[in-house]
Amino acid sequence: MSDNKNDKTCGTSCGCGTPVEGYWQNVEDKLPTEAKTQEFADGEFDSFSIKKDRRSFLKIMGFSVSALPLTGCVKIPVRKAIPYLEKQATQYPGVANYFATTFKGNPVMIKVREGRPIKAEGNKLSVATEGGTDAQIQASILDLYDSNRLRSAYVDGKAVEWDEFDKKLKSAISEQSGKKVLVTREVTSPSEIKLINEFKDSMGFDHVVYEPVSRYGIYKANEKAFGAFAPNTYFLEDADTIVSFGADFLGTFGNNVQQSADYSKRRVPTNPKGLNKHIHVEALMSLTGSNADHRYTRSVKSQREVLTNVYASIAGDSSAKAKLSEADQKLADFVVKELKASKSSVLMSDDNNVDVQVMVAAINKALGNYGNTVKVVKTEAVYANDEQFNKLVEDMNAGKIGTAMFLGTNPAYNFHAPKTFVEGLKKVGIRVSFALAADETSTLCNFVAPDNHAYETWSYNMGVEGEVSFTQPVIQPLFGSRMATETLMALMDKEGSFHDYMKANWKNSFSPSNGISVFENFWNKALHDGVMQVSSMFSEASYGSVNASSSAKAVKAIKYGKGLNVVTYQKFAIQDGDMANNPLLHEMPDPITKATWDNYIMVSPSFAKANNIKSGDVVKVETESYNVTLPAAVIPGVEANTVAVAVGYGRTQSGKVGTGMGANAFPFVTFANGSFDYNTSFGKLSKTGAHRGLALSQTSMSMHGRDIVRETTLEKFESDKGAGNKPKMKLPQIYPVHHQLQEGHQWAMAIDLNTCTGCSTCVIACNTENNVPVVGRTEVHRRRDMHWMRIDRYFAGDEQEPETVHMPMLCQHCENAPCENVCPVLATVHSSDGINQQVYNRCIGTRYCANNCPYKVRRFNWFNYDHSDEYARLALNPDVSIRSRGVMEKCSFCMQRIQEGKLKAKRERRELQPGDIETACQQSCPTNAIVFGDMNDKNSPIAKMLENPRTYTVLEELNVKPRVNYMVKVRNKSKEEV
Amino acid sequence: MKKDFILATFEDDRHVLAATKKARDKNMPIFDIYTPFPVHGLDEAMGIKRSILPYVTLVAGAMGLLIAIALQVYTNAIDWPIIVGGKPFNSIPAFVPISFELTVLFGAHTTVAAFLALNKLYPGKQPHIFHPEQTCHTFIMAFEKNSVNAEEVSQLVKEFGAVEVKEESADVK
Amino acid sequence: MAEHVSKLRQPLVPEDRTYKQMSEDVLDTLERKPTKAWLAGFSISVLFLTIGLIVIGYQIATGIGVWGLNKTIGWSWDITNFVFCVGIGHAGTLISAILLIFRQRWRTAINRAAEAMTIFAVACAGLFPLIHMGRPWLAYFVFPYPNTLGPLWVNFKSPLLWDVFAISTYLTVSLVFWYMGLLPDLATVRDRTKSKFRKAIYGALSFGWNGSTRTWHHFEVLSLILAGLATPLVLSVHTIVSFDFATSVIPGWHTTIFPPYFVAGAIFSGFGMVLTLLIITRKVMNWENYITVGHVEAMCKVIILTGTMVGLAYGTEFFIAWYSGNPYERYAFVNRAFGPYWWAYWTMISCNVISPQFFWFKKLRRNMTFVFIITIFVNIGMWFERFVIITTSLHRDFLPSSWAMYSPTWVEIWTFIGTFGLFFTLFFLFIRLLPGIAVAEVKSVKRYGQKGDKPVNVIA
Amino acid sequence: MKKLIGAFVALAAFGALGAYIVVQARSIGYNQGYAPDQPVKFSHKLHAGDLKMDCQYCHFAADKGRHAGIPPTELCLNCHSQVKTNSPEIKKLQEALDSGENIQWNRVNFFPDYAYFNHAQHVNVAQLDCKQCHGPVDEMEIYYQHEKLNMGWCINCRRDKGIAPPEDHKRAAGGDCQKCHY
Repeated sequence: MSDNKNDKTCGTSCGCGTPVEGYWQNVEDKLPTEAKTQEFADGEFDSFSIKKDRRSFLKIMGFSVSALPLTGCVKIPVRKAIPYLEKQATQYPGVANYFATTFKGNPVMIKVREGRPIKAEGNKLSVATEGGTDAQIQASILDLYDSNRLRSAYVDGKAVEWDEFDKKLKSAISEQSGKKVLVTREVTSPSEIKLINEFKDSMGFDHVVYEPVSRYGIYKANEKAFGAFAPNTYFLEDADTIVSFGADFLGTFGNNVQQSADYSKRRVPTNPKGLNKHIHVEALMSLTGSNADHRYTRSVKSQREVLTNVYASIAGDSSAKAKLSEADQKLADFVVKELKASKSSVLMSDDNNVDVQVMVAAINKALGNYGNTVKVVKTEAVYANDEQFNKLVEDMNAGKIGTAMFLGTNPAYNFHAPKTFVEGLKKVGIRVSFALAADETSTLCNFVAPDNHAYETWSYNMGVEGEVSFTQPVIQPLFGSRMATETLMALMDKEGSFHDYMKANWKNSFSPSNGISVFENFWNKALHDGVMQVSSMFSEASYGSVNASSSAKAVKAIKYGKGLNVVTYQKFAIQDGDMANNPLLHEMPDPITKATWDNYIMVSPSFAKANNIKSGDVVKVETESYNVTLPAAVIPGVEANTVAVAVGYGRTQSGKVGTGMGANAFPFVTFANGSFDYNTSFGKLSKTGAHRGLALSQTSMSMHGRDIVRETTLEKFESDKGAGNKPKMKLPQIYPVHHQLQEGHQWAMAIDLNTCTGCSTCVIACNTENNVPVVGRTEVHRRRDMHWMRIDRYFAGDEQEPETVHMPMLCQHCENAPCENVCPVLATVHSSDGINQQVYNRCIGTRYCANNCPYKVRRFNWFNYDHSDEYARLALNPDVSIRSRGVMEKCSFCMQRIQEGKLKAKRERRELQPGDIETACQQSCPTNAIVFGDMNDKNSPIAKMLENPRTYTVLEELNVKPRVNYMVKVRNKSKEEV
Repeated sequence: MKKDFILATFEDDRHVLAATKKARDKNMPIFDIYTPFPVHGLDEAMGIKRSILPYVTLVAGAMGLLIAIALQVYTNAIDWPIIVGGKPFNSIPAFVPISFELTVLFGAHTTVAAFLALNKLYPGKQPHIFHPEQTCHTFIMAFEKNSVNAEEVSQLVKEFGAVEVKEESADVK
Repeated sequence: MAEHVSKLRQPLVPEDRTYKQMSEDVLDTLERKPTKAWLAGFSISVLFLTIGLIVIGYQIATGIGVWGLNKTIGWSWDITNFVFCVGIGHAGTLISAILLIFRQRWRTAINRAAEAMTIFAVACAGLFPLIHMGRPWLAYFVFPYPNTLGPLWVNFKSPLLWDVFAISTYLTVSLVFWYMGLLPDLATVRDRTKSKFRKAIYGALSFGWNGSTRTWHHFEVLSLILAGLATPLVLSVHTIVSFDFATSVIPGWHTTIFPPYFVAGAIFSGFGMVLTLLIITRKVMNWENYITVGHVEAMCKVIILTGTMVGLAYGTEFFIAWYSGNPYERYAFVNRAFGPYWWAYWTMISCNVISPQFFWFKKLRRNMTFVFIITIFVNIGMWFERFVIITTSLHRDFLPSSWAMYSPTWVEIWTFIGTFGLFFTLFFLFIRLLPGIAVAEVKSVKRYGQKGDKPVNVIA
Repeated sequence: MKKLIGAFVALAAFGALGAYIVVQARSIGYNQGYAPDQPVKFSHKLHAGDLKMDCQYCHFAADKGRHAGIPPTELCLNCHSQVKTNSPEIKKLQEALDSGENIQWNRVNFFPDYAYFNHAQHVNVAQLDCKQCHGPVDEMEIYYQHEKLNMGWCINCRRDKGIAPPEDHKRAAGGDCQKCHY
C-alpha cells in the first residue's frame, strides 16, 4: 500500500482495484457508503427506481468477486483523514453549533455540523413563536443546498463576474429611458427599507411591493379605518371566542407559527382562562377549519352575506341587514350570540376585499377587540399594494417602464394574468431578477443577480409586536450568489457590506438599556439570541370608530358570476410556490387531503355524487379566461357549488423537482374592486375521462367506529376529567409482566390531541433529522412513503360539515412490542430504557415486523433511495445512518438526541433534566402538542401528563403497552348549534 | 479376501423363504440371501438379530433435544439476554418448536448414518454381485462352502425349487 | 391347497406381471431415449425456470420494490407461494410415512413420485423466504452460529426462525427418506443397464446395495423409524408455518385454529397436486397398471375428507370472529368475504369446499378427466386460501389510516411461474433419470389381493 | 488400522484447514495492525513517548465530542515554527499552510457508518485511558491500529465493566443495540 498511497484504488498487490472513499472523511460523517443513489439527481422522481439497477447489480457482482481473495489477501481500502489547516475557534469535529437566524420572518436556530447547516429548529427565546416552526422552516435547509441555484450573475444569459455585472447593469440603467421600478416582496427590515429608499432616491427608482397571495384588503381597510397601512396582529391567547371566515390562521393566514402557539395554549382544557371556542366558516376544508369546534361550510358569497349581517347586528348598523336564507341567518345569529356572550373575542376573514375587511374591523371594534386580541402595529415595514402592482403591469404594457427589477418576486408565474405580465415585461428594456434559481421571471430577464439564501444573508425582521429577529449567515454563500442588498449597494457605488450598513444603523439608534451599555455587547447578544425586544420600533395605531356602512353596501353590490365557484387556496406545505423545488414539501401529505406531489381539484362529495366523479378522475375546470386539467379530490367539507385549486403548483421554471408539478391556479385569481380576489372566479367543470390516482398517504376517510381517537365535549369534561376516555373494549390480560422497565431512564411520549392541529410540521422535522428519504410520487402512490411520523386524519359526521380529527402516529415503542417477537435475527429488540430499537445493520428485511405492527409505523426500504445529490447530501444528519435497501426503519425516539442529551449531562457531571432531550417532532411543533421525556423522573412534564385522566394509549386492548400516549380531544361545543 | 460360496438361485420368493426355514431347521448356516425386495419373514427365518437402529434413534433424538434446549436457553437467557416483546428471557413455550425439530433432525440423520455404517453402504461402493438379476427378480441364497456340506445344500435347495446351484469364489465386503 | 382370495382386496398389480416385467415396465424408460412429450414438457419447464431466474436476479439486483408490496402489505404473493408450496409438499411424506405406519399397501405405487414432489415443492417453498428478504445476501444471519461480531445470536422466539428449522429439517429428512428408498431401485438400474456410463453413475448412487437380507432387515427398520419421525414432523411443519400467522396480532392471522386448519389444508392441497401429477404421469409413462384407478379413487376420498375439514375451518373462523365480539376480528372476516378482495374469498370457497363434494359420487371419482379438473380447482383454491389469509388480513388491520390495496407486478407473476418451472424441471428430470415407482416395494406387494398371497411351504 | 490412521489424519487436516479459514475469516475487515505510510513522517513515539506530550494537546476534541480529530496543521506549527524548522517533513506543514492544500493523512482507525462511536463518552465520561483502545501509542514510530475494533471487542470490554449483558438488565444499558446502532 505504501508505494501507491495516493491512488484512488486499493493499492495492494492483489489488484482488486477497490475504489476508495476520499471524501469528508476527517469528520467521520455518516454520509452513506452503502446507500448511494440519487435523490434529486434527475428530476425524474417517478422513475428513480429503474435507474440504479446496473449499479446495484454490480454491487452484487462485486461482492462475489471480491469475496474470493479474502483469506489470501486482506485488502484495506485507503481512507483519507483530512484535518483543517487552521484552528477553528468554536468548532470541534463532531460537535454541532447552533446559530440564531430568521427564515420567512420566523426566528430559527440552525444546527451546524462541521460548517454545514443540517437542521432548522425553532428559537425558544422568541416570545412570538416560542420555539415553534412550520413545514417550510423545517424544509428550508434543503433549499439552501438546492443544486439548481444559480452559480453566478448572468447578463443576457451569459455568466459574468460580479464586477462586470455591476458595470454592465449600471451603464444599461443609465442609458435606458422610461420609468425605473424596483419590485420587492414585503420588506420588514428597516435597514433594507432604508437602503431601498436610498436606492430609490439616488437611482430614481419607484418601489412597488407585490405579494402573490396578498393581504392588501386588510392593510387598506386598516388604513381606511385607523390610518395605518399595516396588517392585523392577532393575540389568540387572549381570545375566548375565535370566529374565522375562511382565515386559515393555523396554516397560511398571517403569522401562523405565532398564531398556532397562542391558539394552542387555549386549547388545553386545564388552562385557567378556559378552553377557547373556535367557530370556522369556510368554503373548502382547511387545516384551521379542521380544528374548529364548530365548522360550517358556506360559499364565499354566503360568507360575505353572513358577515354583513353579523356586522349589522354587532355594530348596530341595521341598514346593512339583509334577508338571508334560513340556514345562513341561523349561522349569523349563532355567531352574533357567541361573540356577544364572550368576554374577549376575535373575528377574522381572509377575504382580500377591502370592504369586507372594513366590516371585519368594524365588528372587532364594536366588540372591543382592538388592542386586546387584535392589534394594528405600525413599523417601518412596507406591505403589498395590489393596486400599485396592477398599475405597474398596465404601465409596462403601455411601454412606460424602462427598467424593472424583481427582488424576491416572480410575477411571471404568480401574477393573476401571467400572459399580460410577460407581454408587458417584453416591453421593458432592462429587466433584472434577483432570483436564487432560474424562475419564470428570471428567465425573461436580461440581468440576473442571484440573491443569497436566507441562511447566507444578513438582515433583521420586524416580528410580532415588540420583537425583532436577526438574520445572520450560517454558512458562506455556497454558490456564486450575492446578497441582493449588496447588489443594490454596488449599483449605488456604496462601499462596504450590508452587514456593516445595517450594524451602523443599529449603532446610530442604539441607546443603553436593559443593562447593556456597550453597543458591541448588544450586537453580540442580538446575534447570539437571534431575537430581541425592541418595542421602540413598533407603535400601535389608534383605534377610532369605524364606519362600515358604505362598505356593507359595496359588499352587497358585488356581482357574482354564474356556475361553479372556483376558489384558490394555499396548501400548508407549498404555500405560494416559492419553495416548489423542495421535495420534502411535496412529499409532505397535505393535512386535509393526505395527498402528496400534486395539486388537484377539491370537490364536495355531493357534487362528486351528482356528477359521478371519483377521486383521481381527471377533470377540467374552466372559467372564461383560464382552465386547468387536474385530478379531482373528493373531500368532505367542501361547499357543494365550490371547487378549490391550490396555488403554488404548475411551475414551469422551478428546477428538477418543482417544474411541471401540477397546474398553476394563480390565473383563477381576479383583480376586482381594487384588490386581488382569490375566491370569486366562476366557471364549469367537465370530466375528461382520464384517471390519475392521487398519491395519498392515507386513503381511508373514517375511523370506522373504532376506538382510536377519543374525544369528548367541554361540558362532559368539566364534570368528569376522564370523560371520553373509556375504552370501548376491555380484554382480560392473562399475560404476566416479565420485565419491570422501571429503573433508570424510561422514555415516553404524550401527544395532546387537543393542541395538535395536524399541520404536519413534525413530519418534515422528522424527515430532516433522521435522513428519511424522499421517494417520489409513484412510490407514494404505491403506498410506500417512508415517513416515520405520519398524521392520521379521520372525518366523522356529515359529509358537508364533517368533524375532523388529526392523530400523529409514530412508533409507539410498545413494551410488549409485537414486532420484536417475530424478527428472526434480533434486529428489533427492546432497550433497557424502554425503546423499541431497530438495528439497521442486522436487519435482513423479512418485513414480518411491519406486518405484525398494529400501528403500521414501520417503513421498509424498497429500493436504495436517493442520497446522491452532492449538495443535498450535505444536509444529511451525520449522526443517523442512511439505511440501505432491504432494511426496515422507523422512529427511534430520536436516539441520537437522547444520546447527545445524556452525554451532555454526563460531561457536566449532573443528572439529566427535563428539557435536555427534545425529539425533533417535539422541537418543531408550533403548538407544543408533543411532550417527550423520562417518565421515571416524577417531576418531568411527561410523568405528569401520564397521570392526566385524559391520557390513553391507542389499541390498549392489545396489551402491547405503548410508550406513546395520547390525550383525549375536548371540543368546546355550544349546546345550541346551527 | 476371497471365500468360496455355494449359491442357489430361486425365482420365487415363496420358495426361497421355505428353503430358508428348512435350512435353519437343519442347522445349515446361511451366509446371506440376496433378494430384489424385502421378502416378508425372511429375516426372521434367517434368524437375524433385531436391528439396533431404534436405539440409535433414541439416543440421537435425545441428544438433539438436549442440544436444542441448551442452545436456546444459553443464547437467549444466559449469554446475551435481550428483552424481546416483553417476553421472559427463558421462554420455554417458544422453544418447543425448535426443540422438536432438532430432535427429529438429529434422530433421522443419525439413524440414516448408522444404517449406512452398519451395512457398510457408501457412495461409490462396488459391491460383489453374485447374479446380475439378484436386484431384479432372482433370489440368491449363499452358503459359505467351508461351513456346510455342499451335497446337502444342493439337495435341499433343489427340493425347494432352486433353478440353479453353483459355486463361486468371491470377496464379499 | 385351496387359496382364499379376499373379495375386498383388489389386486394392486395385474396378476400376470412377473417381477421381471415389473422392473421392465418401470425402469426401461430410463434406458430409452426421451419421448417427444417429455422433451416438450421439459423444455417449457426449463424456459419458465430460466425466465424465473432472470426475474429473481432482477429483483435481487434492484430491490423488493419491484414487487407490488407496500407499507401496509409486507407479504403477499411471496409468502402465499411459500405456504402453497410447503402445503403441496406435505402429501409425499404423508403418503410414505403415515400410510406406511397404517400399512396402507396401495401407497407403494405412488409414494416415490409423491415424495419426489414433496422435495421439489419444499425446495420451491424454500426459495421464497430467501428471495422475499430485503437483503438475501445476509440470509446466513438466521443461523445460530457463534458470531464474530460479538455475542449476537438469533431470536428463538420468532416463528420465522422456527420456520427455518422446520423447513430445513423437513427438507433434509424428506430427502434422506426418499433417497434411502431409492437405493434398492438404483441398484436394480445399475444391474440391469447395459451402458457402462449408467452403470458407473447408478453404481455410485446406489451406495453398493446388493439386496442382502441383512441390509433389507435394517432397511425396513429404518423405513419405520423415518416414517415414525416424519409423521409428527410433517404435522409440525405446517403447524409451524401456521404459527407465522397464528402468533401475530393481526386480526385474521391471530387464530388458534390455524395449526390443524393448515395441516388439513396442506394434506388437501398436497393430495390435489399429487393427483394432478400422477394422472399425467401414469398416462405419459404407461403406468396404468401400477397407478391404478383404485389409487386415484383412494386419494379422492382423502380429498373429500380434508376438503370438508378445510370448509369446517372456514366456518369456524367466521363463527369465532363473530362470537369473540372483537370488532377488529369481525371486520377482518366480513372484509374477507365482502370487502375489495371478495372474489379471492369466493374463489377459495368454491374451489376448496364445493368442488371436492363431487367426489361423493363413485363414477366421478373414477373418471380421470373429471378428477384431473377438480384437482386443478383444488390447487387454485388452496393458493387463494393463502392469498386470502395473508393479503386480506394485512390490507385492512387495526388503524384505517394505513389501509391499502395490493396488486402483483409482472415480477411477482413471473417469479411464481418460474417456481413452477423449477418444480416441473426437477419433476421431469426425476421421472427420466430415477425410478419413478418404488419397484422393489411394488414387487413386495405384488401378491396383495391375488391368488397365492401366502407364503408356500412346500411346492405342490 | 492404516486406513483408520489415514482417515484420522485426513480428518485432522480438514479440521485444521477449517479452523484456519475461520480464524482468517474472523479477522476479515478488521485491519488489526494496519500501519499505512503517512504523508508526513510523524512519530507518536517521539511526541507522546519521549517528549511526553499530552494526547489531548493535539487531539483536543477527544473529550468534547464524537471525534478526537486530527490536529489542524496550524497546531503543529505552534512548536514547529521554532523547532526543527529545517526538517523536510516540517517544511511540508508550512507548505500546506501556505498553499492551502490540506495534508491528506491516511486514516488508520475506522468504524463503519452504522456504528456510532463517541470519544467524549469514553475519554471524558468514562475516563478511559487512550491506550486502552489505541495501544502503546507512545512506542509507535508508525502509528498502527492496535485493536480489532470489531463489535465483539467493544462488547467484551463492556462486559468486563459490567455494563452489558449478561449483567442484569437494569445495569446492562451499555449493551443496548442503539447505544451504537441508529
